[in-house]
Amino acid sequence: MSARGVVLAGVGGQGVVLASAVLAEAALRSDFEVKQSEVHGMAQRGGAVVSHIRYGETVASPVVPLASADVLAAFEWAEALRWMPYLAPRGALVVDARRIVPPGACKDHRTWGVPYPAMDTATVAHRVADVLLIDASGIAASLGNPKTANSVVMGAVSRFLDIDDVAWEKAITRFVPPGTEELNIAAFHAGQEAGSVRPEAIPDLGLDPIQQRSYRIEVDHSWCKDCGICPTVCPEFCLAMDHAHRLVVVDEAACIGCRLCEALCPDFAIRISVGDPAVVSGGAP
Amino acid sequence: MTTLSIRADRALLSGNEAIARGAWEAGVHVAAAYPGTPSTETLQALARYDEVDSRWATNEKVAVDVALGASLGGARAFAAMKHVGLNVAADTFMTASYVGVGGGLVIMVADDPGMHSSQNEQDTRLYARLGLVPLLEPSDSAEAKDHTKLAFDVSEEFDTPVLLRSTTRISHNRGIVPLEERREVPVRGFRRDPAKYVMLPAYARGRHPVILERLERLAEYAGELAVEEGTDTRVGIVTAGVPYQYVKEVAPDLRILKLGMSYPIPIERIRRFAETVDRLVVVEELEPFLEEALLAAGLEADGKAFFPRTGELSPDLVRDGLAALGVADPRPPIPDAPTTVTRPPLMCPGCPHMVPYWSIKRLGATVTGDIGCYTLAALEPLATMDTCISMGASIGMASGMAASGGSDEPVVATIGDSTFLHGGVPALMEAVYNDADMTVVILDNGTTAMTGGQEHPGTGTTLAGEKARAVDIPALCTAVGVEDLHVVDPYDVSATLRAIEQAMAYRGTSVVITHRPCVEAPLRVKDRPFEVIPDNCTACQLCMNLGCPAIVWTDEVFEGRRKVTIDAAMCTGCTLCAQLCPPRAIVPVEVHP
Amino acid sequence: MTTNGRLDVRFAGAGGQGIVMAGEVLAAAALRMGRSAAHSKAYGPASRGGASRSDVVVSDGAVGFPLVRRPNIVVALTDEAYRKYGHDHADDAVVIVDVDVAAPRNGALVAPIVETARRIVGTDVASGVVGLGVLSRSLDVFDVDILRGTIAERVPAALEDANLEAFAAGREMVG
Amino acid sequence: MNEPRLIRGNEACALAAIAAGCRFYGGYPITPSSEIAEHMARELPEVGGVFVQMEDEISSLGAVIGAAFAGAKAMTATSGPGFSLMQEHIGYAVMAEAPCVIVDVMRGGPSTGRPTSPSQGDVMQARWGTHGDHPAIVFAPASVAEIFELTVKAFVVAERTRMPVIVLYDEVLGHTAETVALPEEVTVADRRKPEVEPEAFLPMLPANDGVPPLPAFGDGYRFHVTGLVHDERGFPSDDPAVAGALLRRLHAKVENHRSEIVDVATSHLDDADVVIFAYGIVARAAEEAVAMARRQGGRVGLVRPRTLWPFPDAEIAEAVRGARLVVVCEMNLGQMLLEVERVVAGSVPIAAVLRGDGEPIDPDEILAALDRDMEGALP
Amino acid sequence: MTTTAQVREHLRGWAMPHVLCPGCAHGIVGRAFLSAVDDVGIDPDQMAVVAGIGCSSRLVGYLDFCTLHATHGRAPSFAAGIKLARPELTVAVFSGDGDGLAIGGNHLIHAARRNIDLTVVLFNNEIYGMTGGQAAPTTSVGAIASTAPRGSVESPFDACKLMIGAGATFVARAAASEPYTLARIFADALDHEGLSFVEVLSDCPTYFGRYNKLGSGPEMLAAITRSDNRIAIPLAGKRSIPTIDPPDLPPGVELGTLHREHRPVFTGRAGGAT
Repeated sequence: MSARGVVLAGVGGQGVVLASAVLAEAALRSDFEVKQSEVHGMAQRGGAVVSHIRYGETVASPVVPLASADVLAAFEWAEALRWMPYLAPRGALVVDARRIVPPGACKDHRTWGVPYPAMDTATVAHRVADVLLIDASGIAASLGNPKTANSVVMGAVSRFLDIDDVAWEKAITRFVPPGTEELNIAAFHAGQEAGSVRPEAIPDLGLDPIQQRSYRIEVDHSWCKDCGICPTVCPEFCLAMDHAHRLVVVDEAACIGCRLCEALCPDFAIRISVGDPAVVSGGAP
Repeated sequence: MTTLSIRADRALLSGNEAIARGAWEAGVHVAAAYPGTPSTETLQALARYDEVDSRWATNEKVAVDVALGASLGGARAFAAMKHVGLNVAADTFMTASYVGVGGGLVIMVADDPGMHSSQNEQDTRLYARLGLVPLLEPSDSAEAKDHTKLAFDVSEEFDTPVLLRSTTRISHNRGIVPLEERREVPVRGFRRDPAKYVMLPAYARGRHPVILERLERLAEYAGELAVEEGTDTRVGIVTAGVPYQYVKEVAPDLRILKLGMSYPIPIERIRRFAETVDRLVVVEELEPFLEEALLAAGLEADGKAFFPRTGELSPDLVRDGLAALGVADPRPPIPDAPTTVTRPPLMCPGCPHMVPYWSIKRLGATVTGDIGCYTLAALEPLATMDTCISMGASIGMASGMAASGGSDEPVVATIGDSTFLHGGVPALMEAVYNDADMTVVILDNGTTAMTGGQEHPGTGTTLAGEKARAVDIPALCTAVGVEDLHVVDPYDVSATLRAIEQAMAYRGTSVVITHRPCVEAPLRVKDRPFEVIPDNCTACQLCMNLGCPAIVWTDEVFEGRRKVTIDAAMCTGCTLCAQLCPPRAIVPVEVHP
Repeated sequence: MTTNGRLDVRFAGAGGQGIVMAGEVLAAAALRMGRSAAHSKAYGPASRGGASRSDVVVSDGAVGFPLVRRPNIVVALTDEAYRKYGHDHADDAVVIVDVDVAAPRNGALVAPIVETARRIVGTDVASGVVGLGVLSRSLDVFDVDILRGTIAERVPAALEDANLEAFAAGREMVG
Repeated sequence: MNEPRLIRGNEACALAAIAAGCRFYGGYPITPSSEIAEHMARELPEVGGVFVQMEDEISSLGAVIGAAFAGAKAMTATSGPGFSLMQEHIGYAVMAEAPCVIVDVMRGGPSTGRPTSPSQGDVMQARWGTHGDHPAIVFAPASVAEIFELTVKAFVVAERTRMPVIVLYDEVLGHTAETVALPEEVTVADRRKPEVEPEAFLPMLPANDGVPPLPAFGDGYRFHVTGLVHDERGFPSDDPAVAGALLRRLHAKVENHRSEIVDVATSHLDDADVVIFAYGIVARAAEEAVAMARRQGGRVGLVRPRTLWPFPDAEIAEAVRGARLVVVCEMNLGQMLLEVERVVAGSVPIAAVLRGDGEPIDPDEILAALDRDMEGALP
Repeated sequence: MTTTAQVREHLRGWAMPHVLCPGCAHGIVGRAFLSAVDDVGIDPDQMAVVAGIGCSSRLVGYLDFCTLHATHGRAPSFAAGIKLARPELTVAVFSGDGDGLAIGGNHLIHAARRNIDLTVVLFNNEIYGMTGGQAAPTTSVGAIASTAPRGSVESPFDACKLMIGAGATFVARAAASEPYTLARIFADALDHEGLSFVEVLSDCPTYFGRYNKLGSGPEMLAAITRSDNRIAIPLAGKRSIPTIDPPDLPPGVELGTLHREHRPVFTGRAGGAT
């Protein structure tokens, strides 16, 4: 048998590394050669985290080659899409039907990347044999601890791997926090039983594009005393003090019309008005 | 169903753990390091063995100094660092090559091809050539342990420090490692030998020929260490380290010469291998180190024409190269990845670095940054860092930036406590000495957070967890002559903003120390979380400017903007967003009895 | 008694002996008799126990100076009040004193006024009314019916008869 | 006229105020004025007015001024120590031109002094008590009937001039009941309201008599009231020209209404060799003294200002013309004496009967003084 | 929160800019107040605002209502007169901490005791601003003022406790840094029948900020927010590590509506209380 490849993907803090340790341990206990590879450092801090596990009679590369993972297990929807290229044609995709929208995609005006993708299994269904969109977080929560969602996902993953339950359970017992062993094993089995949910059943995050207006920022300089308060409250950094400590509008286009500057102007000097319509922000596609 | 028993004589270890295990089995006595991804866990793993005096040093140079001293004292000694750390240690390293060793001296350096968490992807093999020091290069965890043990023996046999080069894919790859017992090696004791250990020019001149002669013997040894595999002679691959695994993965039958020691390069051994194959190809990450050596030696070899010089290799890139060489199947067409959201790393919820940067952004400054978690402040939404070069560089650069007169805004250097002690102190002395008009913000979170929370001389704890004298950073600043010194709680938005504003206004070198423990280490901070009262939220999203990952959108819209919510599981209760929220929509979660 | 159409009357006594009412009754009665009157009294601490006074000026025409200067009539109910307010009277004044007064001037009419009030009404407060009775009998200036009517108006209904009896008792003391 | 009845001075004051249209009383209890408050507390609500007992005299006058701007005719009453406390707001009322009436029932002082004794020690304070260079309007009734009359007049003058008007009398008058026949109706006056639309309204733009029209808060005119020097918009100004003009106008408007304000009573002046100057309760003793002197054949007359401030210079000068002696009688150690001296300016010798012991001046005392100071004044 | 355009309708534009210093948050408070007046729907012709003497009190001159800039500390009495004489008016009082609590303390507590239907706004900036930075009854112990050059040694008033004790039927404390909350609380206070008292934590960068090195407007506003107990308490109690001293945090204050009751309102009229 050639080496099996599993890619686990999620967001820093979701327990991807722990889950991959469990899988590697379970494979080791099944007397397989195992290699597991992950990237530490910056990526762990709320960023995308991925771990590759390869096991079999012999394993050379610790990294799963593209289009060769037997299973891609994602703890979050956007991460499933990110690592799709690793999944073998007709491989199995296991996804927790939850969305973690990165802060960068949450600002209505100042996104620093691509917006959050719509949850739609149709976009990937044609390239995989099985799409298991499971409500792992919901299941974990119903079991009493939302943090066991990764065990639920691994339970679902186990349906596609040749590692027996005893090895899994021992591996889980070894790695999960003391006291949560039973709960995680229960979550694991719940994952084995979990049925696929339809994306339509997942509550919408309201990520539809928002029709943004543009705003005009008028400063009545004859009233303004250049106190410097408004630049500290403008969430979009539209206002600043220049080197002579005078108030200047530096980025009117970024104004979201929140009117904090108005509300916190002690001099009644700032007026925000709605400008030309129909500027669409970088919301969702 | 049968119960499989796990054998006690093997374990699933990361490369770093395997190296530590190897050093322990080799009987190492003293180990010193400065944390740096991807090398950090090595010393932490070694610290679990009581037989070893493992310690954090203030920086890599000090770590190598310590290790060299231990070695000359006759003990087996080990130092670990990331690739850029060797730049810091280079001064000692270069001359250590001349003096040789007492007990075995191994310097583990972890490269980061692909720059997963580094500011460059320099190739440490070049340092081996520069220092005329042998370099071993394992290709997986098991080999990492073996090479480490070997390195100590080589060190003592050839009277040389030995570089052990890892990469991210070795250090952070787990594989099965057979476990052996520790071999106790007696400490030989220091043997006075000024001609060998005191590198006055006269003595040093005598050592250089010795080193060159040593190198010749080592090259021969390297040849013996190389392993030949495979039957397909259409192409002969010369490789080392993790690329070997990729070649084996893609084309298991090809003729391969896997080097264990990639410097000095066993040219003669390769020349013999070349005669057994149609075409000689080098598969190596980063620099064409071997390739150029082969060409210089008159061997026809290919390499970088087929494999990229930048970034890390992968099975797929190796396949692409071999396919181009006609010895492997091209990879199947891979459909484009669906478009997905970018997810850059973030500061942690409750990170005490958020507000200092938020404040600097508010006040406007040219910011020379440094290496640490806070480097994330270069990204949106804080986007407050203009330069980031190397450990401790921020302060000196700020001094230079101020001297240039090229910044029309105040010049601010930001640096973490660990980085400050690593490389910032001399620069601060320079700035004060030359009266640089600048502000240094020392982000003191009581740990080396970026690499996972290591102790340092300012934390009051050693690597072994014992209580230690802690550097008094404010007193240190005062001692070097800082007169405008502010110590603030970065959880106090107002105080932080004020202190930084005052420091910026000061003419001369001012220092602001923001003082709050990291939320992750050494203790995990988790207090009563805060929540958003939706009715009060006006969706200004000001809170999002902190870059706190616990703050996310909801589907509720206010005047065309989305309101926010706080992930209670992530929220540490730091209060920062509540302090910033103008409508007072963010309040502590009520505790229900 | 020389009056020039003006009569200065002083009631002197202790707080609670009803001298203010006596003065007011007298002033009101004078008004009813077609004359003018002014009433003044001591205020403040003096009115709460100790010696006090209640002064009435009765005039055929408009009252000029509204304060009692040298009384033509003095009704003194205690020794202390007599010594404080009662001695500085006109030479030909009518002086009526209670038996409590130790050294009244010669010719003063001495009567058990307070004791009579206590006996008839039960308290000292009707002493002023008894004094009014003595006064009305000593000096034929005031219409007795008008005085009676004014007393009846001014005292609480329940005490009307007792006060009128006290007034009558006062009158009876004058032989 | 109503049937005459016995009315005490303080009661007459309260009755007059209500008759004059006063519908707001704010006060603080103090002897010997408290009966005014007590009467107002009983009676004001019966006529739809408001009574409030404030925490002190400062706030009492504050409330009165507030009520004045809310459109009410308003008053307060007090005595010496309370009058001292009110000085701050008397000045405010002058500056902000708040029509209101302040009654000071004088008692012995300084300080707590003799609370239940009469005095005329506040006459200069009534003129100069509050700081700054300000006009004052002060009436001094001499009988219960005059308390009624002049209290009504105080309201009239206050409304016409937008000034705080002070009614000064002493403890004796306040507490003495006299036979008074109250008028069936009294002449009242209402403040002048603006004739322009709110948009064109300048709150401190005076009419010809120097008095700006005054709408009430809530009438639709939104305006600012301040104790600071202000311009015609009612808004603070630092302009010396504005300050100077304002101060002059404040004085001028009183001067413009002088004929309505100044009121001097005289008797037996035609052939008087001696003119007695007296006011308040002392004038009653003086009247008696004049009568006694005349009975003895003395040619003595009386001038009795019912308006103390503005001081009736012309009237006094006229009254003493031809006299050989002026005798100033007052229950202080010579406050109005100074004014008489100023007006007489050395043309006639001045003698004085002054008393500061808290006892009223007796007619005999005046008579004795005439004897002493002017040999031959009495045959 | 109403827009500037709407708020400016309630200003005497011709008198602007106002006299307050740069960074003085009193203007924010005034704005929130105007916003509340608008929200509650008060007819500007029927609104009267009375002030004492001091920086905060100067603000009323710019409000296009019937406004009365009274004497030092006495505003509540003027306001009482206005309200009692003309009950249909909505009457508010602007007062500073020195104005309201020192010289005017007596008036304030008695207004509360009587429960006259007034809305009293007390601007607390811990100092006498108009007169040049002297210590006020609210100055914190240790804080520097021109008459407390070595730091104030007197205990400051807790104005809200004082007013609750005095019988105010609506007592709230809010911060100038929180205009929305402020406007909400003002609206509640204006709606409340009886004496409502709102203490607003404001700033004085010119004196208090300068003397005590608290920065200028932005920093002082942020400090106000930080002093809210909902923030100050979690901050003070936050876990630290042994080698890093727990930050020395000043004690916080309670914000929000602190007291509410219904009690008969004083009208001074026949039939008395409502």
